[in-house]
Amino acid sequence: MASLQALTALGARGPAVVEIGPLRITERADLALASVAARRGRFTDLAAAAQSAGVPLPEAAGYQAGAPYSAFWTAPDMWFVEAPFASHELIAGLLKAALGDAASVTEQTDAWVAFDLAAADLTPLLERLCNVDFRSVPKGYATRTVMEHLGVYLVKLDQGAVRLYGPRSSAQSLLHALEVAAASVW
Amino acid sequence: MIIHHPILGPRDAQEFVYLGDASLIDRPDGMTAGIEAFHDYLYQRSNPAGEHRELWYHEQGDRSWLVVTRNTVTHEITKVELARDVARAKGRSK
Amino acid sequence: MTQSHRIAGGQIDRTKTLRFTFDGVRYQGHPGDTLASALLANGVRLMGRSFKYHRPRGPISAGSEEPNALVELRTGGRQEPNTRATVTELYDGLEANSQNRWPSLRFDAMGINDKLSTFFAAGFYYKTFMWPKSFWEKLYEPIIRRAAGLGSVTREEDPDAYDKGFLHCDLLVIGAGPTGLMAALTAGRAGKRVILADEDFRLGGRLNAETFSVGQTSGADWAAATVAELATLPNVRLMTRTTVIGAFDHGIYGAVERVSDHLAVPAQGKPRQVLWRIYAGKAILAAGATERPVAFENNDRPGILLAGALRAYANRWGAKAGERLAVFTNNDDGIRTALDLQAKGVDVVAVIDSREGGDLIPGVRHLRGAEVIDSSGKLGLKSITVRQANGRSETIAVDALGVSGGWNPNVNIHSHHRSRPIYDPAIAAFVPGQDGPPGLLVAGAAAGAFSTHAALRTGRDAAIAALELIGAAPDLPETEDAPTRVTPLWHVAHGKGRAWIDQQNDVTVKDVKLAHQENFTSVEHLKRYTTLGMATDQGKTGNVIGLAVMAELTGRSIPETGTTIYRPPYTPVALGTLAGRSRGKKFKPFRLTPSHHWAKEHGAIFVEVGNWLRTQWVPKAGETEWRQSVDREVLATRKSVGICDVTTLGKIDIQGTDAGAFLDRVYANTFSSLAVGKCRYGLMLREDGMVFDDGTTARMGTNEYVMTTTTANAVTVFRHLEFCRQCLWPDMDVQLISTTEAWAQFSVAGPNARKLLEKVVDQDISDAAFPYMGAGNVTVCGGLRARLFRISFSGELAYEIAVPTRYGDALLREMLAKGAEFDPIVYGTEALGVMRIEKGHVAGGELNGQSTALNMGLGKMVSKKKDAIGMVLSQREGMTAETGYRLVGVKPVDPQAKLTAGSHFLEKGAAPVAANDGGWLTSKVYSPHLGCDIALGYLKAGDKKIGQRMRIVNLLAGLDTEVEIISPHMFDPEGERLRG
Amino acid sequence: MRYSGFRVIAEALTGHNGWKPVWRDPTPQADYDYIIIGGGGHGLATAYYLAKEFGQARIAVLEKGYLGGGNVGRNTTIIRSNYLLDGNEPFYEFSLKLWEGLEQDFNYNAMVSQRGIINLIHTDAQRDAFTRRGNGMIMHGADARLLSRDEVRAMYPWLNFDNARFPIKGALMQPRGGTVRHDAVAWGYARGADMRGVDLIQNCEVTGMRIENGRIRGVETTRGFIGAKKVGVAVAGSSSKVMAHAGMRLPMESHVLQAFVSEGLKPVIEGVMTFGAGHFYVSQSDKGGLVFGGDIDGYNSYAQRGNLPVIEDVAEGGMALMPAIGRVRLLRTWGGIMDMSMDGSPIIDKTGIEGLYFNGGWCYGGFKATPASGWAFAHLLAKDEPHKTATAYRFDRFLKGLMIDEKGQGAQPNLH
Repeated sequence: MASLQALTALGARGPAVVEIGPLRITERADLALASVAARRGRFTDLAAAAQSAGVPLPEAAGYQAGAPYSAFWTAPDMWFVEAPFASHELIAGLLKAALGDAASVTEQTDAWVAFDLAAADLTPLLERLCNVDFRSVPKGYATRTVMEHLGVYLVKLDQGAVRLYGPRSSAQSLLHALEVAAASVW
Repeated sequence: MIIHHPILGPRDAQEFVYLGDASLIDRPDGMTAGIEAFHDYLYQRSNPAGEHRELWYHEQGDRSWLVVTRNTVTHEITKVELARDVARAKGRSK
Repeated sequence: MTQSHRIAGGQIDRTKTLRFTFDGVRYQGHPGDTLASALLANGVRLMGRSFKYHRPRGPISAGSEEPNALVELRTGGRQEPNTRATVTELYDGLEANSQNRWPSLRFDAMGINDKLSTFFAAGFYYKTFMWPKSFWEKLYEPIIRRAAGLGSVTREEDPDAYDKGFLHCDLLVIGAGPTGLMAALTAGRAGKRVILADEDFRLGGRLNAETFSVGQTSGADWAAATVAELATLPNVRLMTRTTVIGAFDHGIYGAVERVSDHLAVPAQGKPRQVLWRIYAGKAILAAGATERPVAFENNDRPGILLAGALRAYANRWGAKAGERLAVFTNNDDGIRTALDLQAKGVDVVAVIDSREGGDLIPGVRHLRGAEVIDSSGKLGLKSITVRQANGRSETIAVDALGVSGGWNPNVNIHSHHRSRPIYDPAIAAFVPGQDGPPGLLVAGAAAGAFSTHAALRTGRDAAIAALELIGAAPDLPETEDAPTRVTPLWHVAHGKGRAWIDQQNDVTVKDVKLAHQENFTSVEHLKRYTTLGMATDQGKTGNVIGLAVMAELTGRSIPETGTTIYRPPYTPVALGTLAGRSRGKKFKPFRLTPSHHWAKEHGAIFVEVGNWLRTQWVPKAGETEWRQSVDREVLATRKSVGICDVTTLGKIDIQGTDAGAFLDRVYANTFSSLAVGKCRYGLMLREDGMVFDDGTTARMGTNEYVMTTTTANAVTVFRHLEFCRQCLWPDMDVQLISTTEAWAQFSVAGPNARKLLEKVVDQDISDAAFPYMGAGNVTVCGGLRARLFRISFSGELAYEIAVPTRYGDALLREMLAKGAEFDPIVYGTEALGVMRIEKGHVAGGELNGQSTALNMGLGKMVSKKKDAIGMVLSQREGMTAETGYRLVGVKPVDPQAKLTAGSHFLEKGAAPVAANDGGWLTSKVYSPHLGCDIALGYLKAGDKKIGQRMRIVNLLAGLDTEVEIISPHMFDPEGERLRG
Repeated sequence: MRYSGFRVIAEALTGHNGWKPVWRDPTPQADYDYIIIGGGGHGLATAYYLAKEFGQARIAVLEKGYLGGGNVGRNTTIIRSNYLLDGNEPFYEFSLKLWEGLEQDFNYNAMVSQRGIINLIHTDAQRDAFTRRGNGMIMHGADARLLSRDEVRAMYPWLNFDNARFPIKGALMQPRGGTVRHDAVAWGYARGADMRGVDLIQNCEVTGMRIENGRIRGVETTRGFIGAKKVGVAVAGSSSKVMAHAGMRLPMESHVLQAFVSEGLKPVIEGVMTFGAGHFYVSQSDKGGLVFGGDIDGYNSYAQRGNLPVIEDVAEGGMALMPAIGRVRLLRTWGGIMDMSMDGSPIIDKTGIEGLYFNGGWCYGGFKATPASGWAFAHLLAKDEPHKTATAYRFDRFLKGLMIDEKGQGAQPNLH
């Protein structure tokens, strides 16, 4: 698009991949993200528009995967919608066009750093980091929680697969916390 | 403490920010009420030893403001509502 | 040295030998030993000194209730004061030293206190040391302070790491003795999520210290088998070395797992300890009971132990505390000690039973109705004096005495919500009271059910009751079910010597008597006046005795006398554990700006602004003083163009059909009338009428605004807006989302700002196309989406330009490169501050939460034509007085003179006293443009003093400077430059 | 009975048989000229000064539990007068001056120990604010010094200077600040009041107020009705509950503040230290325990106990400042109830009911105020006009917009 070269949240040209014992942390710079909030009294309109545009609007605390759009619930009448960055860098504009005036849409891509965590079972790691009862919550559970003083969104894709969205400016602190906890557990 | 969020279920109170008495919802209309009414609204508190309706904000969560009914002596929580619903029930709108 | 006092049996691994030192002397022990058991096995009884009288002391217990055997464990940064030898797991190479003694443990000069003890009665210090007045701080207190304290703390950083974590379960079982094991087994077999936590490194509790059987095996073997079964259940988590420290609200328990304390140093990357927050649906307190002694004269000598502890050392650790043993008891359990030790081949010379009817042991001399009235032995017990039932005294040579005054249920955690334990005369002890922590049941000895059978039964029943289990429950194995037979004996009335109640703090029966005599008779007064129960053991062995003695003195019953309650933590917790990883640089996470990497490359100096690291200035080669850099940055910006990263300012997207109306309510001034494509300075008040925050807010579309907040208030403003939206005006169509981190935002300021931006912005941004206070979406560098605002904090022609954060670094580099012909510089927060103060813009020092719009000279911004937060209360008389503070500019009359922020205003000739205080300087900088220090300040009626001369004084530095009061708009007051 | 070094020695040599009760346990009389509700530090000090300085008699102190069992018995024992605002500083400086002569005044060693207090500075803005504060203190007759980083380092070389998230850049010091043995303050005032004929009545809870025609007539208690011409209320932690008996709502909320003490240690911290960036403050008692604390738990509570998050926060602050204390153990926590006022400053004022006076809203600053609070309240009770150092502590300051908001947090009690 433009001549400007992007930096990842960790300040590199490309995304980081870190392995500690059985854990693999993959920075996801390839996700576009936007918030979608229903305008007051317009949820029905929004739901209809979203359905025809293929934008899932999951229930509270839920994540719903799709292509190109996946989404997780963040607040009453509000979702974060994600899509591949390569095709959907202009995700806010695309969603606005699709959802019309039934929703308020705001680009969120670069407000966050995304890390995918992978291990056979992430419970031992996550119980050192946050108060989510990871073993009990179902796949597709999405919640905001706190890790090492940082507010993050946690999406449980599977017992061994989690996507974290943390504040972009603290990407280094968050990654460091993950690494240290992993070294402590494994 | 654990607050049973009406939408999200039990959540650690650490995720919330406390404001105070839920009577802060009852803000007078600035175009009709005067200093005395605002003074009573903003400064005077019942501060009961016992059941207390109070405002908590789910800052590290879904950003809902909640009205929590909690006993200030035992800390037992008996009711949790969305503040928005409480405000509407009190006739607040725009 | 050989293990002279090691006897057969026990749960120690004799195939391995561990070496350790105590006070530099080398000893050997075995895996499974504690430091105390190993020292006892080596014939060492003297392990510490008491707090006040420096009395020689050995262990009295074999557990965490230990008041005496406290040592400094490890060395260097790992030196750990006040560590209980009785729960310190032995490891190879362990180093321990005694504490609170000089020059040595055997000869302690402060032992003189013991000789002078009559002068050191309870509370003596409240009655003296008052004359002459200055001597308290100069003489007496320094002596007392030097003598005080137990162990010493290192000055080195603790090298070990600590972790924290969260666990969830249906049932938390606290304590893994017979009660806890049975409760866990019951719940575990039923498929419930169970956590079983025990402070010991071997699960089984008292079963490991006893000889009776459970089912077909020994108690210890039954425990091991049960643990083995529990370990196979995936729904059960066994946590050894884990102390539950407190019951907090709504079923949250704190627990400390000692992951590495049994090792010389933690393994690489592993923590020393972990603080767990356990979220438990239900919990069972199965913490057992603690034996208490009987107070008699000189009952504190090394070699005098609790009877159950003597038994534990023999049965579990194969260690004996002496060669010739006596037992002094008022209950059946004490007899067990004599039995067990006799079976171990120890010479049991006498059982002194204060009761008339205690059981007899064949081959052992029994003295019924007798009491121990004194003991001898300077550094360890040599003999006891017994008063027999017939009144005759007899001295018996023994080197170990087991004392049992009965057992106290460990109710501690049950009273963490301030539930008061209640006295049960049947067992002569306090049991859990009413209104304990909701969801917490108590079972076994902690509930006063002392037999092993009762433990197993109540443990099982508690699990069933807690979880409302139906169906088969585990069978109860056959085991002892002896009744609790105890006849209360709290202290032995005899003679004038001292009989210890609180051994560590040296509180004796005499002290309780003195407290009574002086009318400190309430339990709380007793505790505070004598320091009873305030030592590191929190009175686990002594409190009840002190209470009973007071009851005796007042003639009240024990229930009438009352009891104190217990507070967390159950046992003391290392501060490192409570802090976890949050220390050093990791105390709080860092927030880095989009230009951080560029700035670091260029040697920038950073400053902490909340959790943000911002560029403070960027020194160039040859600049040695910070002022050189800052002055250059200011002058270069005012001369040509400078760029500053302002990403840290809060940004909030506000959308919805009511967005404008909403802003009118939350800002003191009006926003609904703002044209699309324009921005406006907004002033936000708190409801009390004080200024809350400020910033520019732009209208990006009919129903879409972008609000800017200060860096400091980004979070609180957002919270406040949500409050307004949800609680005050719930039907407004407004949606909010923070975008602070989504956009990298740069201020581009200076006469050449537009020319520079024209090199990167794709659209026409001429003054006509993009006038002052314009705002809009643009693209940069060939199509990248961006936002442009023509706003100025510096007084220069200035813009703020924002691109998605990932492109921020590149945009900065592109602007510097493309605009090279204008010699652009990057400036930091210092230059930003200089320029804003030159312009009289308020910021941190002025936005102090104590100031009104009127104080800031912005009173006219508060619209009375609409209802907005803070509008009404801003009109209170005390906030609108003409004599109130007003923002002014200040410069020294002598341009060379220095100003200091925080200095106060005085009229010329006025004395520096509060009555003459005119206000203070809020912010000060050196203005390279004006060539002198300049400042902003709040001055009483300052708006009427412009042009006057006053003084500012800084009494802390002895400065007194004549200044001129000027308009706060010190640079380009007409604003010609920013409209250029 | 007068205490002296001679007396201590004489008693020691004769078996301590001569010590007399430090106070009587009188039966309440039918009526008094003055009833002080609350036998904590402020109530006892009020009674003491009413009798001693204002020549009043027929005084009773009613205490629902035991004397000194309120916040005077559960605080972190710090005294200081390092306040920012004109409404506060003269009062707290008056208090500090009273502390300096207190022990000789009431013949009881409360171990007033002026080992100095330092407030650490971490930012330039903080230095500016402390400079403003220190100048104000001096202008009010108090003492203050601004310390450089090196000066702080010379005092406490083992603080975290080299690896700190928020580096220490200096400190504001008040050398006259320090600590006092808190229980002894209550006992000393109680003993002094008792010696002057004040009836100290324990286990006597006020259950109602008899108010006729806008005038107080006395109080209903668990030990019956007791008449009074004037009633002064000094019941920190129960202010709203007690004043509700008079039908009043107050500008305050009650919150729990936890405090902490470590196991006893050989001396390591000489004075008092506050670490604002970490919400932590600490001193070391004469017995050797580190006494420390931080923020209030933050929610309304009368439970006298707190929760784990604040314990962790405080420990984090401690470890950030003092990385050597990792293996020092927390021995005990406790919770006190703070009546947090709407601007963080107290009230010592008449009420709308004649003869009923109120003293409260001390937030967590009440201990250091004890002498001046007692004196000023006694002044108000005896003379019906405020003491000159307490003129700003009025109920109507909120109506008039004359808040005394040291922290600039506005009408939110848990932020003060």
